[in-house]
Amino acid sequence: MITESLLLTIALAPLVGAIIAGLFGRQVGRAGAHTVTILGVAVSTALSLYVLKLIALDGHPDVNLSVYTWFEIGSIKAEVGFLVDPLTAVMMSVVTSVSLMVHIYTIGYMHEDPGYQRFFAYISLFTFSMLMLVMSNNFMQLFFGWEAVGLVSYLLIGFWYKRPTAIFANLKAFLVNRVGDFGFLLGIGLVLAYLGSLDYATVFQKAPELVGQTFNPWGTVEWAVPTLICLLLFVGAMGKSAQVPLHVWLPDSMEGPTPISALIHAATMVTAGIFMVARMSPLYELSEVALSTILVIGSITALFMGFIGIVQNDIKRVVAYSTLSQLGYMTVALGASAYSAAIFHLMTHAFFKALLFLGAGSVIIAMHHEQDLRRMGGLRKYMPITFATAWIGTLALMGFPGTSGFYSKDAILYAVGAADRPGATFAYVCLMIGVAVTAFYSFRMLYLAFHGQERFGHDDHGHGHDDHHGHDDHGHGHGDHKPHETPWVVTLPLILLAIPSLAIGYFTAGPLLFGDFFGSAIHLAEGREPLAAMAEHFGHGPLAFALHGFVTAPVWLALAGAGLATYIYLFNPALADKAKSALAPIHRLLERKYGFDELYQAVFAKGSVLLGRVFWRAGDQTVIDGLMVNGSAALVDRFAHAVRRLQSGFLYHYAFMMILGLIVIVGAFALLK
Amino acid sequence: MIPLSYWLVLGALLFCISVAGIFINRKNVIVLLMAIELMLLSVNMNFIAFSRYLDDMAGQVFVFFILTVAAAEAAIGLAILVVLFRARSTINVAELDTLRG
Amino acid sequence: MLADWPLLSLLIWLPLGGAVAVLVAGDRNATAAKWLALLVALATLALCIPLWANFDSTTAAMQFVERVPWVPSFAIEYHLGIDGFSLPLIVLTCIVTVLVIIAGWEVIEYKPSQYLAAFLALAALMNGVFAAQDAILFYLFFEGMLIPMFIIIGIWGGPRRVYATLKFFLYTFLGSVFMLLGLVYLYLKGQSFALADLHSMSLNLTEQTWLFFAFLIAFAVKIPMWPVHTWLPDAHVEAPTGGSMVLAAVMLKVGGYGFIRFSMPIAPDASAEYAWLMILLSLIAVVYIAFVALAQEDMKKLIAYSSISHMGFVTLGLFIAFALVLDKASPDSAALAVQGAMIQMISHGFISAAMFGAVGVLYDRVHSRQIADYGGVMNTIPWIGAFAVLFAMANSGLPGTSGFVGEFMVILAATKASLGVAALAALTLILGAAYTLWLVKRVIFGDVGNQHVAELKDLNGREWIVMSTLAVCVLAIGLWPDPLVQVMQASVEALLQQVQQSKILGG
Amino acid sequence: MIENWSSLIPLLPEVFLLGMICVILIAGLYIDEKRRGIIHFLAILTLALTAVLTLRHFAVGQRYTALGGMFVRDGVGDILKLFVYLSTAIVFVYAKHWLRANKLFSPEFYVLALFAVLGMCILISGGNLLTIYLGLELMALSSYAMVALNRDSPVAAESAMKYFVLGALASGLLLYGMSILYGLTGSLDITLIAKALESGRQPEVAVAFAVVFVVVGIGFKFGAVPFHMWVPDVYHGAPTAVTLFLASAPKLAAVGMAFRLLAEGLEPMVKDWAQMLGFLAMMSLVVGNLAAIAQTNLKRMLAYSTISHVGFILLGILAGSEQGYAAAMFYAITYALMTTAAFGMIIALSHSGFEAERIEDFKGLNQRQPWLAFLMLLVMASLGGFPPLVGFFSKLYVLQAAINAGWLWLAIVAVVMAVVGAYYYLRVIKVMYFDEPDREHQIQAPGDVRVVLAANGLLQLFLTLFVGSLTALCVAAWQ
Repeated sequence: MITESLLLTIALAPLVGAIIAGLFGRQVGRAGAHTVTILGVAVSTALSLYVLKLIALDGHPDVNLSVYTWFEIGSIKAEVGFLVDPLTAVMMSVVTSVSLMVHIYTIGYMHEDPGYQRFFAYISLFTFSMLMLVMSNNFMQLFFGWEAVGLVSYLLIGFWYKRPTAIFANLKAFLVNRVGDFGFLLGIGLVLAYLGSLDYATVFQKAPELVGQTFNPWGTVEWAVPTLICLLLFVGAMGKSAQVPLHVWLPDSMEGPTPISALIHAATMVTAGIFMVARMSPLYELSEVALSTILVIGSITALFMGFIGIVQNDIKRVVAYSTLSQLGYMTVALGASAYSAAIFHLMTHAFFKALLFLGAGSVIIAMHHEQDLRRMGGLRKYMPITFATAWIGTLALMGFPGTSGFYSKDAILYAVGAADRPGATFAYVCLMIGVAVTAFYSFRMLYLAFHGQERFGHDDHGHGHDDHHGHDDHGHGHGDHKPHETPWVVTLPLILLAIPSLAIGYFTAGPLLFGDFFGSAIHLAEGREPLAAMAEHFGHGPLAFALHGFVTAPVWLALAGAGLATYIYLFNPALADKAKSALAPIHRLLERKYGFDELYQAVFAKGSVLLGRVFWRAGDQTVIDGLMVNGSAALVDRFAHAVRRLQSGFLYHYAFMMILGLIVIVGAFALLK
Repeated sequence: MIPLSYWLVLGALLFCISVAGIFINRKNVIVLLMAIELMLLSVNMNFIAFSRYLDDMAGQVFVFFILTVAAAEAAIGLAILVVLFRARSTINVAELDTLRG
Repeated sequence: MLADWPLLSLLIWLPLGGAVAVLVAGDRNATAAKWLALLVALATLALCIPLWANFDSTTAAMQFVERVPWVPSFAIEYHLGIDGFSLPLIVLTCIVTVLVIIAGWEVIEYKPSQYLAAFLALAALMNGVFAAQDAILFYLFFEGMLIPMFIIIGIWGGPRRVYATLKFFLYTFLGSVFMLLGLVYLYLKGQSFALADLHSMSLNLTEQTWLFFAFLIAFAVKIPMWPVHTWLPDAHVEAPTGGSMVLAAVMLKVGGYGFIRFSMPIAPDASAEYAWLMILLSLIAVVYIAFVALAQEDMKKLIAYSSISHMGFVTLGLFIAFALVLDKASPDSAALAVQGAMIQMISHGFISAAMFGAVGVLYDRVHSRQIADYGGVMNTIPWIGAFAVLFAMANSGLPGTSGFVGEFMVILAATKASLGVAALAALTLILGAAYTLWLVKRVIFGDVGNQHVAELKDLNGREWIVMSTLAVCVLAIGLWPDPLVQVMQASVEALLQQVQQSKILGG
Repeated sequence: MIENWSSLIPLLPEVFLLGMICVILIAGLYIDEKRRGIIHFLAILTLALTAVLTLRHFAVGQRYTALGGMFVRDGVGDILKLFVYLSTAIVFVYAKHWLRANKLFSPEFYVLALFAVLGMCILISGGNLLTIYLGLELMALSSYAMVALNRDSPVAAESAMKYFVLGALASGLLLYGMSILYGLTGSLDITLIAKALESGRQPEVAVAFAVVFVVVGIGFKFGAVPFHMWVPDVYHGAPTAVTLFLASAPKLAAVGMAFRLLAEGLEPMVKDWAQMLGFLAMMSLVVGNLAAIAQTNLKRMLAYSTISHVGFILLGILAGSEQGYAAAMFYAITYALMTTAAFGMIIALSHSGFEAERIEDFKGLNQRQPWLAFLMLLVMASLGGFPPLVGFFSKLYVLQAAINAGWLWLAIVAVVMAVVGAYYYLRVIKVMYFDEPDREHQIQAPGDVRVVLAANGLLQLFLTLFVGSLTALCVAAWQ
């Protein structure tokens, strides 16, 4: 039975951990902090898996219950409540299990950091927030979770608050997310305005009423209401899931400690947008325009962010751009109405990307917080476990047949291939190229880090500052020690994440994609079967499908990308430099990330402050204060002195004034009568 | 009999002369006192004329009171003038401007 | 039993008596004066408990009514009573007063007894404003507040305090005299100053328009709305910490409360007629002022501008309700808007008090308000950093804090009326976060900025109490606003009923 | 001629007052300097007993006449007189301290002040143009002499001369108006004049002409713009004790005079004189408030502030209704009580050789004498019309009357100028509270001054509680 107290325990256990570690960090000590938070998350994980089992295997009906009324004004009601259906159950499990891994990993990663307790408090708080987001049964709570994860992300990116880059990045992340939330909130507002409720069940039930309604913003222009709502909500998703053009915050967020890059900026929080759109499928199915837009935006993100990944030298940034690109894939899946494929990719991605990040973190620990790929190389012999798991992660990312990534990515490609809405072809081409690109940068990273020559240890600090991305700086410089394998608290999560990265696709692709697993949680318009094409080939089981993969284009594209990377980075490193100089303009474009950062910085950040200064100086200080307020005061003062001068002190003036007054009054009366 | 309006015009003329005397005179305070006396007399002229034409004694009684008050006023005025002269050693109207603004 | 006491009178006269007692105690025995002031403030706060407990939230009728004739020749009465709008504001006043007294405990060395007495008097007057049911009584308290605040800013304020305090006083005074004329007009028409009578009086549109603008000037200055807001940044910058806290937390609310008590029910038709203007001004306040806040280099000025921007939501919520209730026939959304406005006021009361309190804590240590003089405060005093981040988040409307609730409600309601309005209002999500968090970035985060910051001492117990109390209030409202909503709901509905009925006879 | 001595009973207070003045005058000749306190005591006792006599036949709701209608006792008159006595008594208490300190403590001050009071009483009770004129002159002549009391002061002499000349001019103008009225109506009796004008047989222009002159006379007594030029100079130049007296009681008498002449005598011409007063009120409000801003001398500032308050009083009178007269009376009464306190404060801070008459002299008063600063705060706030002090109610009452009579524009001018006026009252508060003191010593005024001053200052606050009864009294006076 899924009861309210069970769900509350799942949600609140991490919160309790967070509060204890956060407010009483000094009292409970370091060990106390990690024990209590891990315990909290572990409880959540266990119970989430139990819930998943009940829902997935035991056919437990969906649960929709409200915990308390947040406010109630007439018919408008906002509640805090839980909706548990297969979609939620999957998300809960993914979130809690990745979070648990990250918690354990953190013990090793952060063990020298003075902010140890604080860090545990933050990640537990994040887990709570994320659970509130995915378990919500209404828009208000969704927004609560949405913003709360944003808050924790803000705090974690700026965890090392002494670093200028970190606190720049966290502000940027928060503000860009806020731009998304701006649209999201308006979308929620429209939902309430047109459907009169914030509750999912009611909204989805009434959603069909929206069809045909139009919104008249000005003049004779008319917008379809469902499209408007969906697009506005999607703006929120673009912020949170870092879609172009709101993607700029995610690479910078790598300023945070690596565990949170894994947890928040790869596995869970950034997928909230994907989850949200999937959750809103009954609304999105009403608008072709919205879905097309999503398709196009997703595919642009998927391809063009992948390109940037090729030129990055910071190990975390490579993974970050890969994350952006993969989020693009998920978004495309949503746009193709393949919500289940999106969620499926979300899940597999959560595991393999968390794995890659944590692997990168492991490398970073071993390298004493050096993140530059150009100063790594040949690490495989020093850290075999990390090396092996990184390979697994990379294979999954490139979609090697049989790995989890293969199933989920193929599902997306099939769905896009089969989609016929505007933009689908473009998206398909983008994704296909993206496959090769993904494989290329993944292997590039792998080779640069683990294979080839050892490029560390024998350099002085002379060129230690030409990387702009900063370090996970714990206050001690890089020594000349040889790197060595990281402790078990670090490697254990790697191993535990490698298993699902490899295998989870094999076991769950069938039921998740083709079974009626999601039931009513995902709604498809009448007669829409995005995955029909794939289902044909999948009929013979996952193994057969994997083998079939070897005769399909995506796998060969991936292999081609991987092969190119192998050639360049293993056998002919000089070629990389040659290519760089040959394609200099393109390289520069990619290095500058297409100039989004500069543009935003110049236009929005500087522009706003400039505008503010103009308003302040010209509007407030000059016109209102200077002219109106102080101006009228000065005017009064001038009059006062003028009046004062009338009092000349001469008796005859006084008398004259009296007579003048008399004459004025008499004259006025003479005129009036 | 001389018409009433003649008397009133005479009164008004006297009144105007006295008023002009007050604000045109820039020399001597004593002239001011004289102008004030003249003003009261012009009013008296009015009262007596009205009294005569209305055939009502009250106006003439009023005139007696005005004359009495005028005497008192002159006394006070001259007293102030003495004080003024003691303190400032001048009775020039144009110099009485220490208080202003 | 306890409820039979004249609680409202006590809420006014107890702090006033306390103020006199503190003045008499004088500075020679400053410690005794401080404890006395604290005791009085706490006792006043304690009076809120029976008030809240015995408050009947199912009715919009005035409760705890006290009514005694005062000046029979102009029908002025000593007439007190509260409904759902007044109660939360009174509680807010009492809480903030206690905190202000604690916050000023050691900081104020110059004439502490006068300082405390001024705040107690101010508390009495503010409670009076929220409880008065007679227009002239309201006006007395409304104006009376100016004198203690004038003195607070003038004596304990910063270097430009004289300019600031005179500006504050004259600005507000100019606004309120027009309201007085309006009230006199109403009295002449209805021979009564009782608010209930004024609410039910029928007036034609011309009369209503004049009255609406007369009230508008008074309350727009107080709340303050663009373009009559420029007194606020100056007043805040120069005011001592306690003064800023009270000014932002409670005094601005009097403006919003005035709209609810006067403008809307007395001139409903004119309010509906000019709702567009109010909405326009509110949006200017929200957007324009937010940009101005972004450009500030002085912490207090920034927070002051942020207050103006947030108050824009109050007026927006109140007047968008007209569009909702009249054009869209959606009383529930209108109620949402008005509730949002009220909650925004209360929430802003706590948040702004907290922000000014936090700046005060910093100021007491560094003696500068310039953002450039700080940096990396988190390194040396993590607790104040933590509180500052929390309140900054609340200020930028993070869900789970009270700052979110009001804005959320108003934006939701506004969407119903007009997406464009809602979109402009929702810009605050971005702009509010931008100026607040940029402030946090420059002051709290970063490496230790200078020698002053390096030598900072963390919160003492006194400051801890202030900050944590405010934090609890901010979070409590943010996590569960429903109790507050329910207290006001009946009154909100009654207000909306009231504004829907045209006062134009035969119209 | 006099049929019955008892018909003189209404005159009893004035007769007693006159008798006592003679007693004091003579006593003053025989009492040596050391025991001059007796004079002071006698003067206050005289006022108290006169008040008792007035109260014995208190005329609220009634109307007694004597001397064939030349002398009228009614509610308005009696109430005004009572407050004349009260404010004069307060003035005596403050004045003694100042006069002692400045070596001017002589019986003349008391005698002249009491004569002026007698003049005011006669003026207030005047039922005939003649009595009004005589009362006015008695008051005025005594005032001129008082201004010149300090024979060694050049400014006092100068201001006395200015006062005298302008005062004489004004009474000349008034007399001229009276003469025309007499000619038009054939009577000097107020009620008969009203009756005659009621018939409307007189040429309109001529009546209006007469009304202008009468209004000018009244305007001068009030100090309304443009007949205000004497006010700043006299307030400034006169000995502070005399300024104190001139600022308080004569305003009450002027209300009585306006009432007799305009409300009773020229009642049929209300439209005409209301317009004229509207002009005077507007000018007074604007000029008084503006000029006060630019002052550095507190006495002078208060003079201009008086002019602006006169604007408010006129605002009540020009309403031309019972409510308006009551409002004006209420205003004048409260104003007299405020202004005594304000000048009392100057006196309390003065000591031999030093006059605390510049605004700067109040610098940092809160640090030196917080209690006095607080009292001054109350007084200034009350003068500024800030609630909840009594000054607010008087403004409210007047505005109400004016708006009711359709003078909305003037009411708007009044409130806007009140805001401008707030500035200079606030400046005094600012100087006391926000500035650093530049002098060190403590001034200790004598006990009686301090007690009376405290009562006078706190009255601004506590009168608020009794606004109801006081306004009821004012309203009753007109019924």
